[in-house]
Amino acid sequence: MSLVVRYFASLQDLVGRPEDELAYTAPLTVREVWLRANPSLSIPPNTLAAVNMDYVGFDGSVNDGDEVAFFPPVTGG
Amino acid sequence: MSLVVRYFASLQDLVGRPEDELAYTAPLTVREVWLRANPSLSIPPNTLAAVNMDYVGFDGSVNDGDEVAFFPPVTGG
Amino acid sequence: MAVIISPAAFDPYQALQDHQHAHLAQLGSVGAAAIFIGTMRDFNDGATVKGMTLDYYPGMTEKQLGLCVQQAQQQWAIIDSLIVHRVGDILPLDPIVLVAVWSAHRGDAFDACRFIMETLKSTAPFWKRERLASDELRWVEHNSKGYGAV
Amino acid sequence: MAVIISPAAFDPYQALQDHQHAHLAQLGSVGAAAIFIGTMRDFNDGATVKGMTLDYYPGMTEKQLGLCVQQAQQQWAIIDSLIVHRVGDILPLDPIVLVAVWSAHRGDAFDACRFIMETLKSTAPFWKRERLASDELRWVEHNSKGYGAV
Repeated sequence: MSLVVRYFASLQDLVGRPEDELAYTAPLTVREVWLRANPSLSIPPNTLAAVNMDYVGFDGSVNDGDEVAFFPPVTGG
Repeated sequence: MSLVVRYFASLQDLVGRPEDELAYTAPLTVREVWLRANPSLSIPPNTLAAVNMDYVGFDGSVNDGDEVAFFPPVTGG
Repeated sequence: MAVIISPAAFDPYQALQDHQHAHLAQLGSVGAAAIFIGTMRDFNDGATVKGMTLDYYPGMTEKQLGLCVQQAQQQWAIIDSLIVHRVGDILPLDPIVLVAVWSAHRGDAFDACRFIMETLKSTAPFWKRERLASDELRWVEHNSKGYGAV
Repeated sequence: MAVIISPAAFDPYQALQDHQHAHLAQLGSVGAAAIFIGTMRDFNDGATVKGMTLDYYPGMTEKQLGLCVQQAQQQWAIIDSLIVHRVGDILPLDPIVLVAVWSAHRGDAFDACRFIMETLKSTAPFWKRERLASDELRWVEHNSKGYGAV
């Protein structure tokens, strides 16, 4: 199974890349997706997460083919 | 001493004229101004009063040369 | 802080553009504008309305509108404001009133715009007389609270 | 219920005029429009700002803006709405965001416009990066509550 993991704004600067392709076998939570993709980097405070463009908590689970995104607080408007 | 008394909107229709000139000698309240100008007509409910274009209560007093106005609830906007 | 009472039909977006160009074009401190436009509907209080005449009290209307703005300025940080209000004969779909408030921040703009609009509706001496489909004339007796359901 | 995300500068009054002419020109049921325009200031958080880049998440941004409108429709009687939001490179005094709500009654228009604006600010994935007078780039870290004093 595989996921796309995307990073936006200051979080993209922090991880140093816009996205990852992540292959996995056992079910993962959103938090575990981050840990797999960034094993040496803890999740910055106030980070938001989305799965398939809907907001989710870090304990939410992901499915094969999902797009998981991490980004800082939004500042539009 | 004298006053101008003005009527607007449905109140102008009711009294049948746009304004009165009122001569008087002793101090008057706004309510007494109405009674002098319209002795046979009680003040319709919800009538508003202004003296010199500021809202006043019916117990407010008037001075020589004042413009007193009576009108129904406002419906602008 | 302009107040315009006008017997002529007006395009609110044109009025806003003109005011902005004349007074706010170089103002980098403006972060927010909150605007309200009231338009004549073709239906009111259970009847089709063909037209409307808006009476006012020249002098007092301007004074009360000025007070609305002053009271708003005492409560919120306003950079500029514009009020335009039609009087005279009005047709359905015509704009009746425009209230705009410019501020550094959105909270001030939103609150002040709404305050001015509500205060205008309860204190500015305007009176509407509707011409119904039957050609009957009817004074509008009071303003609504502003919600469809109330 | 239009949502436009645009890398091009826009005139909010022109956008309103165009939308009104295209969608609302014959609609006698509209009694109220509440509009908010957010503009780029030349000063923020203690520093002069020369410019700004607005990033977004294509797809999610549109989805979340659609949800803002849907949630507003569930709470208030909305006839139509328009959201325009800039992305990309922005200069001081440029309009950033436009939110407009048309309704029969003013309470619905005011409440829904403000709700959409606040919900947009807290949920729509846009991120501002400011270019300061020193040419330093700085991510804006969070949105304010919208009042000058807070």
